[in-house]
Amino acid sequence: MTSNKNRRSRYTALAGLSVSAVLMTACSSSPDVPGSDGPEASSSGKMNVGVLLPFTGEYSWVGENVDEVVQMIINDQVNPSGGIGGQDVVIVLGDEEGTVDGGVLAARKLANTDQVLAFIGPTSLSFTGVRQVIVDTKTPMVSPAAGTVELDSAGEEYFHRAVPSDSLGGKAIAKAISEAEELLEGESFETVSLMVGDAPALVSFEEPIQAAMEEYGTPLAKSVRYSVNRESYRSEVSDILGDDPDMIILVGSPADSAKVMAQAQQNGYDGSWFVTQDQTNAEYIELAGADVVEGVYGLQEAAPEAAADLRETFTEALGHDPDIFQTNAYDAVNLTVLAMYLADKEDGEVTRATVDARLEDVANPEDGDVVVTSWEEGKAAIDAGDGIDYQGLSGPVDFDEFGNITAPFDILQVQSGEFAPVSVIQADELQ
Amino acid sequence: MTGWLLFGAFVLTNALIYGILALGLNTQYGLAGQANFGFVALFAAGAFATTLAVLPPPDSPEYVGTYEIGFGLPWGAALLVAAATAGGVALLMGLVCLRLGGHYLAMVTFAMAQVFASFLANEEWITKGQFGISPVPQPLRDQVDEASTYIYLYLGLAAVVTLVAYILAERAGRSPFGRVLRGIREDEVAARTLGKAAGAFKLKAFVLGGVLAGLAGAVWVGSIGAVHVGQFIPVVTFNVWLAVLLGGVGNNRGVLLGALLLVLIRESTRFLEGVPFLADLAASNASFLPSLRYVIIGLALILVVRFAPQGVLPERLRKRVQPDLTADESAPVEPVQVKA
Amino acid sequence: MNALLEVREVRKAFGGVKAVNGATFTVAPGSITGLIGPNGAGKTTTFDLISGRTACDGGTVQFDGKNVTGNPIHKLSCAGLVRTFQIPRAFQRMTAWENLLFSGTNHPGEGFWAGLISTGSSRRREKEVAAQADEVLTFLEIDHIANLSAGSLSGGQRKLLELGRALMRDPKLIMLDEPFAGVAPALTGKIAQKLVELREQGMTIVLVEHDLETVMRLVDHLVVMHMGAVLVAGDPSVVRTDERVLEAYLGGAHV
Amino acid sequence: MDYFLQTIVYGLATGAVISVAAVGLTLSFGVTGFINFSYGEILTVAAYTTYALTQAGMALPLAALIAIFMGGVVTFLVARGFFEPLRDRGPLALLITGVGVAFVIQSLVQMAFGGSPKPFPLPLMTPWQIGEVYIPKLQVIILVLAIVCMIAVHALLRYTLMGRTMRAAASNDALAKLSGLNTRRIIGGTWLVSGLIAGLGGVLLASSQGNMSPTLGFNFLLVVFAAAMLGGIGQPYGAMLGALVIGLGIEFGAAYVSADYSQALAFGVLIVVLLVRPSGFLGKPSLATAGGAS
Repeated sequence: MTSNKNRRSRYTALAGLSVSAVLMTACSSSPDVPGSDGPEASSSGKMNVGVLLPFTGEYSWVGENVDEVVQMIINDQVNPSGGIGGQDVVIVLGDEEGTVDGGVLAARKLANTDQVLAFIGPTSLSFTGVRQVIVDTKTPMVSPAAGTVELDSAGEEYFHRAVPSDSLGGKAIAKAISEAEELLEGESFETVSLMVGDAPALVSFEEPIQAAMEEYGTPLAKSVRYSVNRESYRSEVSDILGDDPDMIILVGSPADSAKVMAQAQQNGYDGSWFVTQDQTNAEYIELAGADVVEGVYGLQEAAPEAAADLRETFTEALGHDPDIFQTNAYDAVNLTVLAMYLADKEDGEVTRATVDARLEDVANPEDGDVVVTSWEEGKAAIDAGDGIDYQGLSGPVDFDEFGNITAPFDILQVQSGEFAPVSVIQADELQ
Repeated sequence: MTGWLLFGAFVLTNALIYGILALGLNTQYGLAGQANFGFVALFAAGAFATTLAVLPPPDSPEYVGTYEIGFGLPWGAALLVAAATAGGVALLMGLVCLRLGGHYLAMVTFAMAQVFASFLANEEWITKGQFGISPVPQPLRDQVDEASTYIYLYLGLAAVVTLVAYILAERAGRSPFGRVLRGIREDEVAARTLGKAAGAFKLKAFVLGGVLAGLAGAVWVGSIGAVHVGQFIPVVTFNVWLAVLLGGVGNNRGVLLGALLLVLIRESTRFLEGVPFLADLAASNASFLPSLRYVIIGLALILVVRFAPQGVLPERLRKRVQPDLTADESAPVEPVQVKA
Repeated sequence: MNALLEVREVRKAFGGVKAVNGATFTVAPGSITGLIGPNGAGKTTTFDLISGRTACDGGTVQFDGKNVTGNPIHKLSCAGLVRTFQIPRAFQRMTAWENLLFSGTNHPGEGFWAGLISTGSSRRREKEVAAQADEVLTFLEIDHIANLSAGSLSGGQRKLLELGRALMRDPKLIMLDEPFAGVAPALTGKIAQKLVELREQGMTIVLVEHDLETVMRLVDHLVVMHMGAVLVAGDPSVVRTDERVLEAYLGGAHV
Repeated sequence: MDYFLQTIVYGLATGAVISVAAVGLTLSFGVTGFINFSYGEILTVAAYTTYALTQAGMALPLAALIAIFMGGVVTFLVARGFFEPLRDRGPLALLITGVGVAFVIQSLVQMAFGGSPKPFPLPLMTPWQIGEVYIPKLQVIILVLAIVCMIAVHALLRYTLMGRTMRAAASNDALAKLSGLNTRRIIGGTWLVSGLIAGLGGVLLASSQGNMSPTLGFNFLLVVFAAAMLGGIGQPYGAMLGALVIGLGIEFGAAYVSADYSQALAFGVLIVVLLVRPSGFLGKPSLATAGGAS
């Protein structure tokens, strides 16, 4: 027969249990651990690189595209050539599911259990949450996809990306439209409207474009936010067409952009479109249909002339035209592995701190640096004791103090079924 | 080694948060028979209420970012604000659907959660919408310089809140108030015939469930230090349902265990790439293994409902002892039918 | 002595079918009143109208001097008018003991906060209700089923538990919906004897029943319904020989 | 004025796409009496089957037919494998099982085809134009198909033996069993027919959108529920009416109120209907017992 006393004792037991669980785990974290989170991956530790991108959910295609390039460079180039620090580099995938909480858990797993030396990723979708994990675990990141303006000045350490900020991309679009005679095949546009999808990766374009259009003297006629993943955008489209614009800037996911363009064409719209990097590739033309996208303008980070043939060898190695974010992934992975290699050579140990420090040395030009555009060239130059200035597919890849890159932009247009370059906007023109 | 412990501590905190959510849903469904398929809305209400409460006001020196509302309250007050806000949203939700039962109530609450989600996503002056709010000040963060020890400290804080939530839910369940709710769950008409105003009781249970979800929301925001509308999607509701069904409908200790099992199942799938034969299958399609996680969660839902409707720790019968406030239990009751 | 329950011109129609068409009768305090009539006479519907289970289309119900027409079930129950169901509606996944405790009247512990903090008054009331439940168990001689789940009880045991739950309400008037239906003869006698004991203690009882033989011996006052209205009411011995009753039951014996 | 007319046309177009799926749902929900959360995934399966077959070189019409058949088969197998064994466990157990099935199918599609959106192999049709108002040709075809589908289901329920037995099983399963009807076969038949319609709905949805992703069906599910419930469960005409009302609601919401809240508007309609008149426009109260105490 149990009584009041017994019930009360059960509560105290439960309370004791949870408190002791906490104390036990707390005191077990060895006090001598130097500043960073968990033991430093000393040179004897495994050479793990974490790919922190979405592999499920709406944006799982980002993870798939980037992973293909990561495997190509690390498994086909780095490891066969002896790896780093005498070991193979191990790729560990972390599915951030395109959400904040998924990103935090995946980042924690990669940083704590896999002791990764650096993150390839994350995306703008999960950056709000992952930012805290990066700072706590002091793990450097090089994102091939995060254009979010949050990264513009996130911090001096850890944060790097091989994709220009949406604020630069937005400014380039605005410049191209307002100086269309010179940059867009001699066309000219009076009424320009903007459609932005209501999702993390897209909304960060909105303010930069609005501000730049103002600055360049052709303010937007209308700016509309549409909700993503809808079956029908007919009303949003006819709302925008109310001012009968001759140019619509469309910031959206590939699937939604294809729907909007098709439904606009069915609503009698025959003006021009300007899309962001996500849609400026062959995959999008196939998705939306060549006849719908004929004449559409887009932009991509411009590869320097020296890398013109680099794009061919990359396309050959891939076996298909590069998909969305694959060129940026090429640069992000090369920067990371070369920084690891340089850290091993110069500092004698490959740790998060040394890799983070060496990223700038690899990317930014110092006098006497040799320009390199791939792992082989970079490795050879480091072995020969030279400093290196990595330049890749997404431009010269030089970091500012916040880890952002500026890049010249290629403006392209769909001509008879494929994107053809039309003009170039130099990086300094956008300052 | 401490890396694994650290990740373990972080996952345990996540499990405690799902535990508090499971206690909340168990109070609404397990105790009062209200099938709430919009539970994530209450979780979101708690999370955003906490965020706005603890954020330093826009005019204060520590202001960072572009959010528009911040009260700079201490975390203790923020917990109360979260519980009150989520309780308020639960009151609104409960009032609207008192007249419905079974799967119709499930359908209406699911639709209401979607409406609440689009409200949160669109009202950027409150939630910063798709931009999200980060960083959000974490409790006692400045007391600890070491990021890793903070994880253990936070685990302790989460454990304390979970204990409070457990005592709250357990006392409600065992008290005469809980007995009336269980009667209403069994047969509302009979309960009314015996003089109980069923509507008012169901509403109170709904609000208590909301309060618990609000607490979970607060602990959640504290653990991540950021909040974004994209976190509060229907999958969360179904995860909490799985925790309650797996643990044992009607048994608070059972649902806590169910939450732990849920999080362990979910997080263990992050280590699948270690499994040899799966690795080469995954080589062809990078999202092969991660989507396997959702297959496993889906299968778990199906199998639990079909083969273990009672869950791991089924609800106990309250037996008669010599006159004492609560009776102890021994033999489990036969299957608690998951019925309308 | 005025009536405890007065039913005047009560009406209810279901889509054109007049189930109850102006039923009028009274129930004296401390009496057992039987409500009988052939199938379809409107007994159960009248029963539901009085107990608030179904809303009246017209007429009034006066209980304990107050007009309670259209009051919700739980208010009527708190006022002292408690009904049972023909098919007992026990709380399946609770023990018989908890089924009884459930019905405890004005229990502070059922308040949200009082329940959580388990105030002194709540604990005291719980002890009183527990004692009352013990009394009911002993009175109905069903002590042995206290710790069994209601779902596992036999038909007879459930009937007794249903009666027990009503008694826990300290009712002024109990309305029993076919208390003897589907019950073994031995138990019928026992239930009838318990009802008589209750009447001795001053309880007022109304019951709807088909088992005329038991009803005739048990009740003080008989109300016979036919075609939705009260045909005749009075002392069982008088009503028994009333030829209108025979005709109603035998459907017009002589043509 | 044209803007108003144009919004009406678009409302009907959006309604048309919803209606086919709604008719299929109202049939299965009407007879089996529970909310099937995996219904959306059948649309996704049909859309991806069409895509896979056309990628393998098959002509679109044939691929679409096979896809519709696949919809029926998958629905039938899911029902027999997962829903039938829980027949007597009440609608909530079935509802949760449906959620589990939805997770499984959605992830299997993603494992098989990857996450990136796939185009629907149908060239864009130029719209008719009357004055300033554009009438999208494809959606008109879909509307016609929806009407044909609704009439077929109505005829099936009203005039065929199978249809009458379905309605009998719907209104009172026990009674139907007593009168010797093999309810198991009838319920199986219902699943198959509603699966075929869902297959058609999936193909039409993907063709109307022009592309598909693994979450195609799940995102569309709640709108289809709103339509089916608004129209009254088990009523093909009701489902059609409900779909058009929801379609108009979404487009007018987007055009005149605010695009962000148009989806929430459709859910608002569903909530009000369930609270005020759970049996919907044409539904019989008995069939859709809200059952406060159920």
